[in-house]
Amino acid sequence: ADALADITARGTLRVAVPQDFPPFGSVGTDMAPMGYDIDVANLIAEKLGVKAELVPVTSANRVPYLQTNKVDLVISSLGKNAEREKVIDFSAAYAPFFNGVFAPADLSIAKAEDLAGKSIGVTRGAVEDLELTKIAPADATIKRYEDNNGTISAFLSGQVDTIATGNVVAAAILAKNPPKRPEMKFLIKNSPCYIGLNKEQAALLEKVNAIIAAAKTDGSLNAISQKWLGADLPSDL
Amino acid sequence: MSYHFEFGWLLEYYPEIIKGILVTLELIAIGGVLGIALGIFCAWVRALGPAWLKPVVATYVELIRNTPFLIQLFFIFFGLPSLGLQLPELTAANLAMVINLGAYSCEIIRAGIQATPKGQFEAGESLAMTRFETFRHVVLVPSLQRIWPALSSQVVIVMLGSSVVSQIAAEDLTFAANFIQSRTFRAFEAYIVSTSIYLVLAILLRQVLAMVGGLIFPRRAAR
Amino acid sequence: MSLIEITEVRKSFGTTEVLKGINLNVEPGEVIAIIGKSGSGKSTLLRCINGLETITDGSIAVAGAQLLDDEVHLKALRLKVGMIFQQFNLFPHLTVGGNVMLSQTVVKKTPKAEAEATARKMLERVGLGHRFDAYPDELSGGQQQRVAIARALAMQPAALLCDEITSALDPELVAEVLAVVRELAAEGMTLLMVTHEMKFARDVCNRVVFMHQGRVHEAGRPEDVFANPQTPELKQFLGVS
Amino acid sequence: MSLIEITEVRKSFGTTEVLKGINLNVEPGEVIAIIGKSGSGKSTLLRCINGLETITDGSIAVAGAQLLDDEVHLKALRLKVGMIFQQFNLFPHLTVGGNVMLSQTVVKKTPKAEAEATARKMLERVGLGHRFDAYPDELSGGQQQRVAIARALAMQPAALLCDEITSALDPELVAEVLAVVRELAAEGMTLLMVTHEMKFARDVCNRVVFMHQGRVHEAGRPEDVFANPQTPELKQFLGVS
Amino acid sequence: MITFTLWDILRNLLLATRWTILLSLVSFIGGGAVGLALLFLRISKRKAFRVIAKYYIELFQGTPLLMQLFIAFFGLGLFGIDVPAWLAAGLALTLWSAAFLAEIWRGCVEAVAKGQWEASASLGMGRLQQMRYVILPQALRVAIPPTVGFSVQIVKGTALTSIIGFVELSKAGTVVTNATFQPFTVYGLVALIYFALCWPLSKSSQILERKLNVAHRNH
Ligand SMILES: Nc1ncnc2c1ncn2[C@@H]1O[C@H](COP(=O)(O)OP(=O)(O)OP(=O)(O)O)[C@@H](O)[C@H]1O
Ligand SMILES: Nc1ncnc2c1ncn2[C@@H]1O[C@H](COP(=O)(O)OP(=O)(O)OP(=O)(O)O)[C@@H](O)[C@H]1O
Ligand SMILES: [Mg+2]
Ligand SMILES: [Mg+2]
Repeated sequence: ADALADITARGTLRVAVPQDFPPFGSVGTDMAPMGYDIDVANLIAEKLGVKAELVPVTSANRVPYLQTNKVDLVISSLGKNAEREKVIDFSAAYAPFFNGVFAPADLSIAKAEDLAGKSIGVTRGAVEDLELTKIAPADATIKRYEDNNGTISAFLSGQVDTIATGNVVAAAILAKNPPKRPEMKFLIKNSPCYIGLNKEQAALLEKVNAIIAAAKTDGSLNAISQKWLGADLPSDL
Repeated sequence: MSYHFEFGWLLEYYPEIIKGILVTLELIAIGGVLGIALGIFCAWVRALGPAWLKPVVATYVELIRNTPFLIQLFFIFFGLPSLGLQLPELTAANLAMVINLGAYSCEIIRAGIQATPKGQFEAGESLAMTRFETFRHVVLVPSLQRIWPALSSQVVIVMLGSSVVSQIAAEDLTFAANFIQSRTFRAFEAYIVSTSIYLVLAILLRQVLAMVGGLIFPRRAAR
Repeated sequence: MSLIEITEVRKSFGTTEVLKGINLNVEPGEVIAIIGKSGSGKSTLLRCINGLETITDGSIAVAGAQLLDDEVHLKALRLKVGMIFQQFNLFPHLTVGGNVMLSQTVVKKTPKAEAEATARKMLERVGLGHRFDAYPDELSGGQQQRVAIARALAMQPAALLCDEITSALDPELVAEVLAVVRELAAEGMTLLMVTHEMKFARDVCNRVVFMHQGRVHEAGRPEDVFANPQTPELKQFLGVS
Repeated sequence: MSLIEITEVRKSFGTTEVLKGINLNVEPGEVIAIIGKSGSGKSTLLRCINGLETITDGSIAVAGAQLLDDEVHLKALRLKVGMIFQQFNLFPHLTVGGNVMLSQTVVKKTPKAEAEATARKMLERVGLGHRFDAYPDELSGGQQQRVAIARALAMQPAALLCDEITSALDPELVAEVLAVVRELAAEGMTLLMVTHEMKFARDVCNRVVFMHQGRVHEAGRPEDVFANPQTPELKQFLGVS
Repeated sequence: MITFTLWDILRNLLLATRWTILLSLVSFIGGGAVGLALLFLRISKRKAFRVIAKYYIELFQGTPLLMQLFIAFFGLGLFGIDVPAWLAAGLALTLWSAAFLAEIWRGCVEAVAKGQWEASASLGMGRLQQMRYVILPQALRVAIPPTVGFSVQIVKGTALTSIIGFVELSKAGTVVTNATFQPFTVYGLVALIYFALCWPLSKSSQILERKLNVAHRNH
């Protein structure tokens, strides 16, 4: 079946979005999803001329939602790797990854190699998990938590020395004035986020890529980045 | 069906799966042994123990039995550090298992103790044993034997429930499944394999418990 | 000095007084039968002597030591006085040998080998030496009760309390248990037994105590008590009227 | 034609044969006592006749119809033959009246009013008309057993099987149950009863069947069987040697 | 950052609790009905039925509920069967609790004296009639406390439906924590609400049990 045709016929775009991974996806006081990924979902739906239907997902079930055709797109800050690419297709990058490794001031860390002997908390399956697994030295311990909240709680309760997360999240932690004030040690580079689609949906893939490209040029994606990440889109995205 | 199942690639991840199985086995071994021991102690307190301890144990049992395991786990792992007790995730998971099974087995074992004929207590005491000696040597074994099937079921339930420890990064079998699916996006294969392993573990565990029962209870003598 | 001295003992359950002032002295080597209607307080009296019930008033002394209600005194008492129950109360998870050895090893800390030797001797004495490794549920009621006797004897008590120890037995099995008791009596064991076996009481006992409504109503040598009951209650109980 | 025809019936539990070829015909109105040692197969025989056990070999026919092991045949059989057990087996959650009415309304689909009338009549017959609304646990054992008889009678069976129906009763209560049975016999009910009450068997029965090791060892009129036992086994059983 | 007041947190948790309650009810009622059918199979005279029921129970008691939910929702979806989440949740919870309830009830049925089966059989009742009029009414009395006790497990079990998209109490707790970074307040409240739901159930189960024992002793 042609997914794009289905979407147009249906008049809705069903998108899997996170609700436990700020700033990409979390909830407001009315429990409605909000965040970078949600805004992108709405943007794409708008450009397709259909309504967006947001399906909140977790890291464990976001891809099964796609595989069983319960959603058309997964906009859930997906990172890309070879194994994942065997199973689903990825669009062009739609979000930069401003996530970094954070730790209290008294820990001297400047690059991945300095993580030796340290423990790092990450959210399982997130981009930083994939990246850090690649670049962290062998004797660094990566602790993978279910969601962002687990990662942050582990850091605040001292269960890990450092965490990898977004700068906006780190700012939110700082605002709560914890005893361990996280400061950015280094940025995890070159690992943007992609939109996930089912394989063999060339029409939809092409359309989504076109929308992303347009949004990059007309500044609407940059606005989303400013709003949620507090920074401009990097030029190389 | 558009999805193509492929299981061969899972072999690549066998170290994660083996490690997961071992952690799950460790959780159930430690949780089972210490949890039942704690359950015996609490059952003794509730049935025969000193009056001042009874409300303490009762509160513990009610709190644990009426809140989800996951929440208990969070409080142990994320909460205890604020009291200065920092436990590694596996220790925290083990502790949560012991505390959880302790509360459930307490109630089961207590029922077994209460079903003991009064004459057994009296016979023990009239042989000059203290109340505790009577409990330890006369009452305990037949009581456990009486409720062993119920206790075994509870142990299996707690073993299956242990899967949530993956949420505090304890690398059990469910963690392995989640880890694999997060790398490969092949959730179906990962979960089907882990579910099958859980089923095998549950069946084996039941048999091991039946064997243990056969060893510690020499005969079907409980009335 | 009497072995067991019971003075003005009273016992109430809630508001009902079950023992209403019992006086009874038991001399060493005496064999006493306690008879009386159901509900007259016979079991309660034995249970008080063994400390299974706390007395409300009066005093009980065994071998000169007062019976007090704390674990140390109770334990000392129970080392001197053994008790055998109507329902045998063997420990189902232990073998016959295990039943007889348990309290020796636990209470007296007797080494295992020695406890086993004692156990074998006592089981021999009740004619069950060959069932050392059997489990209680493999034995007949009569055999179980004999094991219970051996178990009590293994603690080497100065006196034995027996509460209707043949009442739960089939008629054929009563004789084998009574034979054991008869032998114990002949060997000089002090026995205080509640029984409905009048013939046995007459043959074996030195003294018969008739209880009625929580009191010792009549007592004396079996010849006298059975042949010449003095009170109408005893007459009625014995069926001579 | 006999009411119950038992031909070469065999019954094994696993490898042990408990009934080893039983032949017995019961005529309408006959009252038969089955006696024999414990384990001789008396209960098993009654249970086979009622279809509670499946026979291994041979045949049983009631009122000409073969006993087959399916629900339809079993139901037909049980409408003709009632059974009363040692343990009463009243339904504890129903009143006395409910016990007697249940099978009528459920099995025979008798309208409730009619079933109640029958129940009252049957309870009257066993002397318990006034306990219609009591629950079984408010009755004495003897009364419970009489309710069980009334319950069986309410199905208007052609014959009643009674398995030691007085064995679980205190001696004082035996008489009241036997009185009911005696009356049934006098009214012409066909009765097949396992009993240990020799005097009753002698007084009331037309025929006595002595079972021994799974066989009918001796049978005949009570006068003959009790006064002149032929086999040494029966002699020993009756205590005349 | 949006700020949640304590009231916002509590309100959202309570709203999510509606799902917990609804799912519990579905699971309990559906599980009860299927469990009863399963009970009949489990104690049937036909060996094949007993074996089927036994394996069913073994399967559903031997695998994590989380996986059962996952398979009911996504597994069927793989075969092109589009089950809505509420149906998958209802189905999985029903099948799961049926396995446990059937096993609990079997114990209760077996606790009814054998003589009751025999007496009712000898009165000509068929198997269903025996169950309906004689065995179940008696088994029911003993079955109530453990059944109510198991409902506590059901309430807690519904937490796992988050895997198929339900934002019930536990999931709402996680989501709110991820927006507020106040794990203690949120999980404290979650624990409290669970306790408020479960404790009355446990307590009434205990009270019923005690009543039953007293009734037994009076017999
Ligand atoms: N634990 C108890 N609580 C209340 N009342 C009791 C208790 N034990 C015994 N009684 C009452 O005390 C009275 C005497 O009981 P006891 O058992 O001593 O009688 P007994 O002479 O041994 O009778 P039996 O020959 O039936 O054994 C009875 O009325 C009994 O109901
Ligand atoms: N369900 C069973 N399974 C195995 N053996 C059985 C079963 N029921 C009875 N038996 C055996 O069959 C034999 C006959 O038993 P049955 O109950 O018929 O004897 P009985 O003559 O009624 O004895 P009693 O007078 O003790 O009631 C016994 O040896 C008994 O152990
Ligand atoms: Mg007594
Ligand atoms: Mg019999």
